[in-house]
Amino acid sequence: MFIEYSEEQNMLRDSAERYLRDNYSFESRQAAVKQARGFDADQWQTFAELGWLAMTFKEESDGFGGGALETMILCEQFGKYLVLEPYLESVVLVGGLVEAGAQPEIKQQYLSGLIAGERQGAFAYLEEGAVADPTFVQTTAESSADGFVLNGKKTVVLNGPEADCFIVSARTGAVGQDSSQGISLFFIHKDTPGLSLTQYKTYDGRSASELQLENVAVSDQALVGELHNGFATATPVFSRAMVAVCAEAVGAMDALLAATVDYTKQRKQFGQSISGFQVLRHRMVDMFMEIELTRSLLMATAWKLDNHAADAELCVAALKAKVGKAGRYVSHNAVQLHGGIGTTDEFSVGHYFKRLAVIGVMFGSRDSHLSRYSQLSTQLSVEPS
Amino acid sequence: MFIEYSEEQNMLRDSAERYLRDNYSFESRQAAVKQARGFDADQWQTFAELGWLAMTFKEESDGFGGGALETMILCEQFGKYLVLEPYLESVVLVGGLVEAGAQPEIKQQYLSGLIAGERQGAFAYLEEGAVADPTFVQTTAESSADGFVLNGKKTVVLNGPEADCFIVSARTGAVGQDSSQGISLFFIHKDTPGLSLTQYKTYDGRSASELQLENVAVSDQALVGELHNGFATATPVFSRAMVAVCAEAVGAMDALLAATVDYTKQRKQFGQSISGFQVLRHRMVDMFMEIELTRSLLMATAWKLDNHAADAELCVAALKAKVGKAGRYVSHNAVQLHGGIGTTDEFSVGHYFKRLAVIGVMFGSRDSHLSRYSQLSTQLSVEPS
Amino acid sequence: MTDNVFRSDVRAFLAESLTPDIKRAGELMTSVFADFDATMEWHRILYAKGWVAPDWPEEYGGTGWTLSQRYIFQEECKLANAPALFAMGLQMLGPMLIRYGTAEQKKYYLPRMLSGEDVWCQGYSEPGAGSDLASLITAAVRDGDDYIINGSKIWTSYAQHSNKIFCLVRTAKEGKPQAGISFILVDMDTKGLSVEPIVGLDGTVEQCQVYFDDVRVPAANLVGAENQGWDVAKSLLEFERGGHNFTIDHKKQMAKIDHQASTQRSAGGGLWKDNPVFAAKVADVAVDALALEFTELRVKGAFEAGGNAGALSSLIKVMGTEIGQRFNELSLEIMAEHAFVKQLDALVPGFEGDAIGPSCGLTTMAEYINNRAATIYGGSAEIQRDIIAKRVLHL
Amino acid sequence: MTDNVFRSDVRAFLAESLTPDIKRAGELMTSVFADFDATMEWHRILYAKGWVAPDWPEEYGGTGWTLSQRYIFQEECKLANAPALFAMGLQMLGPMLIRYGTAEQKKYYLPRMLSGEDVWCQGYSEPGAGSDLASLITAAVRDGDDYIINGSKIWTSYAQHSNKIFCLVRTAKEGKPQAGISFILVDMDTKGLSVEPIVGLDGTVEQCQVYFDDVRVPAANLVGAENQGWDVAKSLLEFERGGHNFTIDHKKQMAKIDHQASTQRSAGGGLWKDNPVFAAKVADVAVDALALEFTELRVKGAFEAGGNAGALSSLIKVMGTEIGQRFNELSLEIMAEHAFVKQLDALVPGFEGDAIGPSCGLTTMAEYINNRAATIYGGSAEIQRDIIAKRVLHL
Repeated sequence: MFIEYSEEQNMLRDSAERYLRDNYSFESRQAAVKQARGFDADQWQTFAELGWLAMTFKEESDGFGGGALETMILCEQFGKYLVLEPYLESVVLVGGLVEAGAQPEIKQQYLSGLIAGERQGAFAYLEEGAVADPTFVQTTAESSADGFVLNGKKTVVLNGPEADCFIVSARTGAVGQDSSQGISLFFIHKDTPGLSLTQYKTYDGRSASELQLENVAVSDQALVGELHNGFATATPVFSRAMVAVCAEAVGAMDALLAATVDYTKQRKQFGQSISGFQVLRHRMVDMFMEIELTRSLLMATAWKLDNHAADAELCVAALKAKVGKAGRYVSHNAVQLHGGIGTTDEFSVGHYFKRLAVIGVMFGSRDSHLSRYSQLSTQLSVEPS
Repeated sequence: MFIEYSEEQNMLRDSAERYLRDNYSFESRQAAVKQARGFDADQWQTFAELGWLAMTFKEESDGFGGGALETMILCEQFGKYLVLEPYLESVVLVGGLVEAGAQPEIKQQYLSGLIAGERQGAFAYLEEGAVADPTFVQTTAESSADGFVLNGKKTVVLNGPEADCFIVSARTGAVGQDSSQGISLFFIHKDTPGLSLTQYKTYDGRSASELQLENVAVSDQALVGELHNGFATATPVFSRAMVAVCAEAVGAMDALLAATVDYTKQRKQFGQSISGFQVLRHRMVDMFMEIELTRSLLMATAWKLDNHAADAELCVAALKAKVGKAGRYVSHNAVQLHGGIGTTDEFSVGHYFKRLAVIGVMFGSRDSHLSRYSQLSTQLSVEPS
Repeated sequence: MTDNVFRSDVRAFLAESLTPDIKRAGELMTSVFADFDATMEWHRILYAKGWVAPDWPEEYGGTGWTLSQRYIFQEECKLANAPALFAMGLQMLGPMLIRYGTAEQKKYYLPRMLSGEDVWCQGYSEPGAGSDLASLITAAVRDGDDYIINGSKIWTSYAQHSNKIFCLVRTAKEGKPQAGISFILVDMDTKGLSVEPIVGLDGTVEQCQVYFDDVRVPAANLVGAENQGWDVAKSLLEFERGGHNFTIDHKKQMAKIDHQASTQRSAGGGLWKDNPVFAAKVADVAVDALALEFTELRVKGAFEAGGNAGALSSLIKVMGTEIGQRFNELSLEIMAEHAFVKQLDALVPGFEGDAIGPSCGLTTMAEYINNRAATIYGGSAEIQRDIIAKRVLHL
Repeated sequence: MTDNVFRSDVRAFLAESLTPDIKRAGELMTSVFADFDATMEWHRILYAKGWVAPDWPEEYGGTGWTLSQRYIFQEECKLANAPALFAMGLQMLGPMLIRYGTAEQKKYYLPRMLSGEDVWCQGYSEPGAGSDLASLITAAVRDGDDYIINGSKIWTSYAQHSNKIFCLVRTAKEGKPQAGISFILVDMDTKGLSVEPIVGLDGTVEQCQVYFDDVRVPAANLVGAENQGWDVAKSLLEFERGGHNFTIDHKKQMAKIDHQASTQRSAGGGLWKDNPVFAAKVADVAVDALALEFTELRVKGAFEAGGNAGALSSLIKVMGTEIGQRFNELSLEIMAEHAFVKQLDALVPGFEGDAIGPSCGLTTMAEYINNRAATIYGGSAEIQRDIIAKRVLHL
């Protein structure tokens, strides 16, 4: 390493940047937030037409064969423009899981719809009281004559209200030494009898739901990945999802720093621009440094994932931990330096702050990733670059 | 609470402050550092004459009956003037242990000498590779016909080169569930056959030694405190010692902040006093706040120890942890704001910094005290004040 | 009466007077403000008891309690989850009127303030005058026996619920900016005055912008002399006030975290309370909170001894808000995805549906979000540090 | 030659050429400087090999290596514990002379610099001119073909070992402070020049103060034109330099901590490496170090692509030094009382006695102490942030 972007990658970034700048204003975004749906279906259709949704699927899946770098490139722009549409949930998570592990019948029936933006997905992997531990699964899937019967309750299923299909983690075997053993993943259509939703909005302007499963019967074809070992399929998808949210965080932090620099230059107090106050200047420098360090980790991690580097997972842990710290530092100070208006619904600053708050704790806290980093780094040392 | 000082306590503080200000210049202190001995014997004698060494001993031991508050009052001034003399080692630790646990014969023979400043003591409780864990004791004391025979090696025995007598921790029994079980304390005169020293100086201008024990035979009278349970005697003495070093730290931090405020007002760069730079001003404010928070903890802890409050030990842990953080923050920034001269032997700033570095890790790291705080706080909640 | 007896009396009163809904409003506070209706109900209960303004002199309706008793009352109210009374009248305007108001003003306004008949909001900040309050431009021009006010005030808490507003307005442009400011009382019903709510990041409205379009106010509503308003206002922004008291709030935050950590699972399957890294972080904040508690006691001690502890007062504001924010961050770490759920209806006392997720996480995100403002309002953390640098360290 | 082959060649050379004492000097470095004698011995070995100045153009004695090879060489030298060469000649003055020196100056000085015959120190800072270097007052007054210099320079590293000094001196008082500064070469043996060592906090001498009392220097020793010295000096302080490279240093610090944590017991009896709170703190710093490593690679990538990465260079200096200091603090936490022991003799290569305490703690306190200066010299952390604010964020 280090990364050189291909011409296609540069084009992807430029075109995403240009499209969003011209067509995804904060005002229209806020209008979408206020709708029942929670995102703009026309935008989503355009994303599909621009090829963004297909970008990271294999060519045999009718995708463009992109990898973590392409995920990163898109999500960074999504972060910068506070894009609401469920790229993470429907494409990265459910799309990724379906492509990686769904049975042929399901894959054939659903994947093209997900890629085309015609269908939406949601990944139901969390349970109440244990959101930090996706291996805490009390939902059960009992083997039946022609498949499985699921019972249980999933919590905070992001994009749940919009989803046509869910992937649900459920316990099919005993807890093993590795706590992720005995868990399987199932593809379930939203109309399946026994499935019910409680919908709500989230603080960052999206929608989510609780998911109840009462004797939900599915066929053998619903199994995603190996029986008892759903995490073998989920783990790389989670890694990709972490790159996605971390890229989003970097885009959001870039936007916040730019807004803060701009605002402090304009805002006058005590007869001068407040950017003249050294304490505020240095604060913005520290924001800048946190962002650039995070960006370096992000780029390297995406590159290493695409290149199957031995230390790729170590870098994912480092990246997610760093985003937890940097996101907090940058967003807290962006709000602080904006003063009152940073705390209002009317200005974008606070919305970036809320999205970063969400990303910071999603998929595990900063500390859990530091701990994973420690464990992994005793197993291998970072490869010479 | 909160503390009101008695007239005696106010006098003690004022007289200590006055004496040291008039008689303990940084220059004379540095001259003493450069001597073989490592402290000024005349000063020590004067401290004894002023009654400082007797201050915290019981009246039946010919002391003045003071407690943790008196220890705090004296040590705060010692910290402010970077006093080298071994008050901590000889009076707080060895004096405290002898008074609390030595056999009558030893007590009678030695305590008055320690209090009068005629004899010096050193507490040898650490072993190599395990300085964070004083219960890691491989030195053995085997029972013999008329007492004990000790073998082993003690490390970083502060004030060792000056000591007439040592208190040595040694294993007399097996490691119990509580890791401090099976450890006993012994009073040993420096001339005892089999005892040998390797002397050296420490970075903070004091002296210390390694202590070898080869078949050192002592009588039953040498036992300090209970057999196998020396920590029952040592623990309250360690608590007092932590108040002592934390008070010293507060005094040192006060001196550093005053010096830094003063220096930044005088030092001119870019055509103005550097105290005009907002970043430096706020840094000094943060130093001030760390110091005052630490001072509050210090005063409360000393008061609670003297009043046998249920949460006194909890406060000791909080205090030592806080000193670890505050000492680092204040000393690092004092050096930083002084620039080059803060890194030289010639100015006092760097010597306060070194002393705070030592205090910060002495008697356990910040983290170990935070962990102790967690454990204790689940056992009791802080008493209503 | 000993302090302990007094404490028992307060506890007994609270146990009997706090209705479930009022208490629930206190529990569900996600900022310094509680549900308005519940708060006013509580205000009226305290008024009936004669305990609505403990800090006022007895002759104006105060309780005559010692400083220590006032601390105890405050503590016990918070511990019992009584909602904080809306402070702009009782805490802010009241003392200023008592000191600077005319006999008529005191006679008219103070009783209405005590009873809750008048609800006051504060018109200080303007869009262009935040930290630099003295640069305000909302102007009051004398016209016969009236002033005519034009301009706008912002960050006016609960203006939508208030019927009165006290304002700083510019009555002269000459000299130092502070010199031309007057303090005036305005009826919110006056023609030309309009209120526009500001939606906060949590989706609720606590702040407003208030517009003045030729608002005519009797000159008799001036508090203090014309152009002396800065002194009136400053009397309450005084450095020497020992009003900040964060300990009980911190203890409640700590108790909430303890509860969350005892019920929620951390990565790897154990409870958060058994995660040593998390425990160390909690201890780190708890130690600072303990140090602040003892600092508050030092201040209280100084006040009781008749002195003041100016330097420590500003420290307490800065550290108290920053420690509070650190507790919020720890809560968010535990509740994580559970905290994403936005259910504003469940935050209103009297809600009877089923809330989503663990009840201990209901307020987590809103508290985290709203408490960012704690280091901005009432003199930002940066302004406070400027003040300490100047007044304490003499830099 | 591929980079891997080159790396092997370098490794082979280092394995064969680094004597135990030279290597030991590298291991025992407690600041950016190693033992002077061992360093000069290593200098001469590299000179004999032709590898003493890889960054210089080949015509002046450089190696003609690619940027990548130069990085590899630097990395391998550090990993093999080769002492860092004294940089004032090779890294600082050399490139300036190559760019601004006369033909005579280059011909005379460069070979002596390469061979180690001349050891240069740098006379920039003055007691009254630290961060604000342009306010320097040491004056050079023209007198016939000479200048007569009066004044004093401070923080002159290893002046006690040097025979030459390059200085910034004031030759005019008019105009902007930068405008009247000249760059001049001075022989340390010149009459009137004296050196006073400054004892550092660890008890060793690395810095000096240099006094000039009517020191007469030929005008031919000027580098660049009179009053153009600021430009000469600035050419090496340029924002765009990508010279900082902290990764190997951080990895060595990390390896040291791993070793300490694997041998020393923490409170409660286990090894430090098994203490989860400590592990989390180490991981926190390690993650930042990893992020900085990738940032250095971004800069390297930009340089290789012929661009520059000015903004990131200043970031690297600030973060590199601060991360290094955090590693020092972690080491001190482990070694604790063992780090108190001052045994300067054991820090000199060739020491044959028994050192006190675990050998992994021998350098801990001196490193911790000395590395505080890393955020002071070469543009303090505060000045660096001022620079980033201005040049990168355009504030």
